[in-house]
Amino acid sequence: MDFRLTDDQEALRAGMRQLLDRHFGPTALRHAADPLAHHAPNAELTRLWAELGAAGLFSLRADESAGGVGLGLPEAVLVFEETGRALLPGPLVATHLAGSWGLVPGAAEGRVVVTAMDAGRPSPDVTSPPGGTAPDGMLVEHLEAADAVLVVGDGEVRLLETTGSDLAGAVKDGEQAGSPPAAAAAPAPVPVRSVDPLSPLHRVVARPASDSRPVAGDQEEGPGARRGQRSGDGVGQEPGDGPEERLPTVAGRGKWLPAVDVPGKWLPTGDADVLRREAGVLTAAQQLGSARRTLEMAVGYAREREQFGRPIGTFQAVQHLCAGMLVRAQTARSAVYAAAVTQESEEAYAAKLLADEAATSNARDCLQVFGGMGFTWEAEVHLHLKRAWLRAEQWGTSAAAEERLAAALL
Amino acid sequence: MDFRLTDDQEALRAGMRQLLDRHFGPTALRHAADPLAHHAPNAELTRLWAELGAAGLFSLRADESAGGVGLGLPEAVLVFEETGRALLPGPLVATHLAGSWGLVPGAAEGRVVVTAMDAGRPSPDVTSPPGGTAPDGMLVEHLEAADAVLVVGDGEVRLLETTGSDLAGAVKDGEQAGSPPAAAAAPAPVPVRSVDPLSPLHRVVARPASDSRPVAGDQEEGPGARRGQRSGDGVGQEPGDGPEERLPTVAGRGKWLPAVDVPGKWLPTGDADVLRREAGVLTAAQQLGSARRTLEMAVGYAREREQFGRPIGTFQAVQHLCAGMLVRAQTARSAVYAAAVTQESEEAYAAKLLADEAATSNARDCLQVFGGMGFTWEAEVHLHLKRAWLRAEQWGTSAAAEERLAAALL
Amino acid sequence: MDLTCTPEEEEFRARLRTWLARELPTLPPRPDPLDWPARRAYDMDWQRRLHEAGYAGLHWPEDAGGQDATPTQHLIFLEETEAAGAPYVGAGFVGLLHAGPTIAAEGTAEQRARWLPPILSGDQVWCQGFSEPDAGSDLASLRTRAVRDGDHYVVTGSKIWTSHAEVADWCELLVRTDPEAPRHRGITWLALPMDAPGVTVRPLRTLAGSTEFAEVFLDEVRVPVTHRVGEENDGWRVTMVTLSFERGTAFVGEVVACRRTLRLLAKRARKTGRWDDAVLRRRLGRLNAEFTALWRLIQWNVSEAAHGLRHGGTGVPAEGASVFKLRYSHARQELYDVAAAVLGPDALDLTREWTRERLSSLSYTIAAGTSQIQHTILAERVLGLPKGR
Amino acid sequence: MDLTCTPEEEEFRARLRTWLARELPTLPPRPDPLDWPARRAYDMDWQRRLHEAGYAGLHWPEDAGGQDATPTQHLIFLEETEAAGAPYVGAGFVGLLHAGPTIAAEGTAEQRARWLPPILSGDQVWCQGFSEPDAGSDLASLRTRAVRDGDHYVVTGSKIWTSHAEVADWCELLVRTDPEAPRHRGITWLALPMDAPGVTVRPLRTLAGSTEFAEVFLDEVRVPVTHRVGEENDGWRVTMVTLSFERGTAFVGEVVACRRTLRLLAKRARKTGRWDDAVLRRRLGRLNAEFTALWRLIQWNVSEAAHGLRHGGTGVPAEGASVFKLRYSHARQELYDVAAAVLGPDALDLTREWTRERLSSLSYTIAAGTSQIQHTILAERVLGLPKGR
Repeated sequence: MDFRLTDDQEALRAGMRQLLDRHFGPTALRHAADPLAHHAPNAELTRLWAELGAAGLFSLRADESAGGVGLGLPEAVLVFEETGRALLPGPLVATHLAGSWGLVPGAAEGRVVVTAMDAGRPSPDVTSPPGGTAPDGMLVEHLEAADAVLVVGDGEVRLLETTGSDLAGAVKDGEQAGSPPAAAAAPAPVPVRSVDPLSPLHRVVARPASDSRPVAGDQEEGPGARRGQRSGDGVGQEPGDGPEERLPTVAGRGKWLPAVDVPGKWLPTGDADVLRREAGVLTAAQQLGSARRTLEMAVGYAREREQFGRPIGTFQAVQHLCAGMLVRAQTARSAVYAAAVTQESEEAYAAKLLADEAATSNARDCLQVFGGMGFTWEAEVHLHLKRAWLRAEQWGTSAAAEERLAAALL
Repeated sequence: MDFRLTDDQEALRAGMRQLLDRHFGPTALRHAADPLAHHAPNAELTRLWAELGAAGLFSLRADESAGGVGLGLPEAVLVFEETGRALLPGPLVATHLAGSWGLVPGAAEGRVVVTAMDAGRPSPDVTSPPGGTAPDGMLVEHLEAADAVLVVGDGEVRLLETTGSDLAGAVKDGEQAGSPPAAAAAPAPVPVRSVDPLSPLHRVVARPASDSRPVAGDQEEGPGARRGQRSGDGVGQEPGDGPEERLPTVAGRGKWLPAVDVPGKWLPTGDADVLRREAGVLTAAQQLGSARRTLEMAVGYAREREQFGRPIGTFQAVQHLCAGMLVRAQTARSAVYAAAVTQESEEAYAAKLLADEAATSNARDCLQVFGGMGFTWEAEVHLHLKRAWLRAEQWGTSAAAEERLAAALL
Repeated sequence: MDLTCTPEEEEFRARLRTWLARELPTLPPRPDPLDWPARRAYDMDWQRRLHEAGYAGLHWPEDAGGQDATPTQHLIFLEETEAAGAPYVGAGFVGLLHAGPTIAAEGTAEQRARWLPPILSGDQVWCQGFSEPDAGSDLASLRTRAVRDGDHYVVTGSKIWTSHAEVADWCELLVRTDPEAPRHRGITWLALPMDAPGVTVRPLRTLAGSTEFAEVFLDEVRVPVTHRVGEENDGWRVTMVTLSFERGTAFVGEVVACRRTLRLLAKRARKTGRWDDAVLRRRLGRLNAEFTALWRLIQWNVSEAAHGLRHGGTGVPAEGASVFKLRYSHARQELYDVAAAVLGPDALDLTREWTRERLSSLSYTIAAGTSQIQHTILAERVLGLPKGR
Repeated sequence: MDLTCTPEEEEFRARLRTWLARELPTLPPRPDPLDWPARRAYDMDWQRRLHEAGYAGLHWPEDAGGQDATPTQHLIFLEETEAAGAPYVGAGFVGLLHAGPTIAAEGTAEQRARWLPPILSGDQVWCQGFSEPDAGSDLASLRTRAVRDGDHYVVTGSKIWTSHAEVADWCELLVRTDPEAPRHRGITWLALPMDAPGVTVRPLRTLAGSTEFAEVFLDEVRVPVTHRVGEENDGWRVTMVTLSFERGTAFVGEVVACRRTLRLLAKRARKTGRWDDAVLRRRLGRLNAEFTALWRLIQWNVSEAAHGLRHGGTGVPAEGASVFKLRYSHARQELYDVAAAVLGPDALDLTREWTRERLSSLSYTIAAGTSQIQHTILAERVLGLPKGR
């Protein structure tokens, strides 16, 4: 047993940090976040993707025989930790999964951008509120830039094509509760003004519940699909939801492609859970990277900033805030790395839960250390907080993780 | 509007503080808590009761025509705050209610000791766990010393006599799940080794559920009694409780006396809620007194105790702990005093919730400030923590209060 | 322990309600939040209406043109206007709550006559130039220099966190006139005309993406010595006088609004089904207790302030103010964290009001004395712990 | 990032399991917790069995009679013995974990030969005399005096928080030998025979009502100079050497036990119906994450310690130790607060084990460096923030 990083792992991490410094350093971040800079985020993402693809970020875990790097989840976690640290934008986790699992041609090389939807439901024995889905629909990041959407459902993985497809036309906010859109004219995804300026979001608007059942039948289904089950334990069952009762489902006019039709590896039933778990661990790794970065920033600022004639880092109140951030980051680190090594479900939930908490709380504490300066747009810290909020909603919320972890005790 | 204390109220509080210094000062407290001192707590309580009765603690709110002091709940709250500060033992709230409402002859004068059982259930719309009752039975303080037990149920108040009665004989812990006691030999209250050395407890052991229904019929009932309803929304309904399913009910061989048979004021249905609310507010006042006392203690210690060549109160870590205690105490104060003045249900729940939190958290923070010294039995601080835990279970838990306060928002 | 209002206070409340019911429907539509001149016009229109109805400068002394109302009346005024959905003080804030009271207390007769009436009538807008990038929590370390040149001060430096700078007529400015004196002793209070040559205003984008604050750059701006309020180098004391005008009423409107938000959150949660999440529901319940207590804390502080004023004191004691600020800052942040839990993923939608409020609530533990500084104030000034080193 | 054990380690584990399965059923019944001599006898019996089986002094160097096991083996040993429900080190604690390693590292050949074997064989019990009433967190301010008188030190003072003092043969004692020297420079380490004239032991009752600690009063106790380990006035360094023996394994057994308790809590909650309380249930879930992470943190620290030892370093770095202690102290207190929520009013029953553990858990944020001090260590020594004043 040696939990420490191997020399190779250390080198991999250092290499990734250098790469990101070059391709998405502080200046690029500031430019990307500048609300007044008229840039073309989709074009920039495409360029970035090619660079990341060339560096192997998306093919990291694909077999060497398939042109991949042949590394494991622990290595991926180290690399994703760096992306979180750099606040690298884009659907990195989805494209990495698509590339490393060989689900979408071109993903491994960064030639296509793949985003994802977590369309899975918590297991039936979990009585808590739905994790990751809202009655109003699901939010998907970077949909406009994406060539394909990985839909990770219950026991199945589907692929939704967006290239040149009907998903392009966006309509206005579909939240007119009184007039549910007719099935024939199911609304296309609706752009949402994202709290994170670097992560554009679309709401994939829900269909009315009465319209949902046909989905199971009128679409081509992969083996092991259990979509019909959703109406039995899904959002629609929540009391008090009466007239607005809706099921989250992809309602764009794009067609559903079961994974089996897609070139590359076909995903049998059980693998949707694996994919979702890996996505959770990689997202946790990004949160960890962010938590460690905001700690660094807070410490750096506390050393330099003077108030009352001395560096604020000499005040215990500031010192102990920083120490608390360190404790959160290192505890999350132990959970995230262990989840990557063991690939166990319980560890993965613990990793996501603790990394979400580390990222959001550290960003808030960093903001507190920065004081008024942290409240300006120019300070990087708010971007970490917003991204941390976003990631906390992706691939399993804290509430869902706590329920799973509680159930695991019995 | 002048929320501040009047001069009379200030004088009342000061008088009470003096009285308690005299009759239950630090030396008496230490003696009462000394596990090696062979004293007779019941006899001591009787003596204390006479003194408190003479001072008007129990008749404070009774009409002057009935020999009482004729003051209101705000004044009672100030006086009870002092009892909490002094860690005065005994069923003060119950005897005060019995005396001020004229429920038990001799209570007002401190000639009899009255304890209480909160046998009410949360309202049916509250889906949370039962507040204040455990499946294993209810805990009653100072039962041995008590002459009577005030049973505050759903819309009714009953009185259980203990003097010279069958309640005296205690049996061993009745928690043999396999062998529920037969109805004919319902167990008497069982002494419990109380975490608070100054508050002896008895568990009033539950009857098997199958045995509970007759209670509604085979006992004399006061008007407005709704005992039968308990089996409809009570503990017995909790899932997973299978073979141990039991209803909390007084199972001693003492007989149930409906309040109407008792000399003094008869309590119609609605008044049980009033009584319970007053009990909650007075208990919150005691918590407040304790919270302010542990703040005082922490500040005093932080001023004196030196480590690393200076008073520990110069360290921000200690300073900010103390400041946090002050914030808790003063916030709770505003809630408790307002509840006493308005006598509104929502305010009462807020008062209990915030005072419970102030008392328990302040005691814990005080312990932290005291360091190792606080961990000794001799330091008064642990007695505050233990009493705060005890009171937090009485007259409405935080969980129940939160549910009520949430429901009130709709 | 009296929470009832006197008959006079009840009458005041009734009269105000009647007036609000009549006046509010006649208000123009709310302006675009990014259109500063329109916002100024809207806020000043409201101030003019208040002035005509006799509600302007409610808490100002009568000899300054105010109503000399008691803190309780002021509380009632703020409670009722917020409950009725009346406009917030907006662009009038600094004039009515900071600069005005300072001039009223420390200004010469001429200065009072010149500056106070237009504040009350809604004709002139003031902004505040206190904070600097390097003088945040430690305000007294400010470095903007003012050098005497004949009957003018020549001012150079920069200020930050100035709201309404774009549309203000005047700025209450703290400058350093004696760099050699101890920190608090070399500061002077000046009234700066915002149209003076050398004044540059640059909008400051906050993390919420909005630009309600600005930076003000001062490049050899000439301010007449007659614009000085109080003595040279006595500006710190002059400013503290203003601050002591606080009577515990500063957050009345906000707490009323938070309690309304809390009820809306509960209703929204009920509607979406998230109400069934006991963790969320009980957080809402706890917040109900929290804001109930905060409301009572305001009443306590107002009572203390009223008592103090009746007996020649000034404003609310440090204890009440710091206790309230600490608890309220935390409660407000928790409120909008809970709002995010109610919204679920929709909390990521920046067009949601609750999401924007969540972002702006982040400043509450920082602005006007960080939570860390408030704790130290309580520990050292209220609890009497020995001064930290 | 390797969490698998080597074949040798797996073999070690298998052998230990076999031995435990055979040995544990033959143990005598557990003694009354208030009967100190019986507890000593029980603990020493267990130590004797370990000794005979070759498990005594697992982490001690071979030349001190130990097994020179790797930190990983030590981790496995502690994990397996706890999981099997074997006795805790008990009265052997100070000898095996503090005094013994100190003597092994700093003692003379004669001292090692005299004191080490009886520790390993379970024949002699040591206690610790470090803390004093006025020297808590600030251990270096200790005042117990030792004055040289010929070939003896004459020791006067008092020690606190000494466990097993009633039944110990020896006490590792820190005394001040040079009151003029800087705090850390005038301290000396002595081995005190507990039966020496002038030694008085008084049980100390903790807030949990138990007497597992004692105060030790020293009234002109004569200790031979030959009982000194290390040089005179070099006791602080000598003691720190002991502390650096920590290899991240200190809390292995406790974390294993906490995880077991957590599962029991869940089962109990399910049985009583409190499982339906989502707030409680999710607290349990969060604690599961917490203790999962703490277990991995132990493995991280042990890995660091093993690496350090392989490369001539000593023990676990300050960062890992303080991070673990802070997080674990808090998690343990939360665990027993949740236990109280599971028990409901029955948490007031002092005969409940979880209630007693709740009380004793209160010391975790205080003993062996308060949480406040741990935060400062991390801030200044690990994060490199400037030293506070």
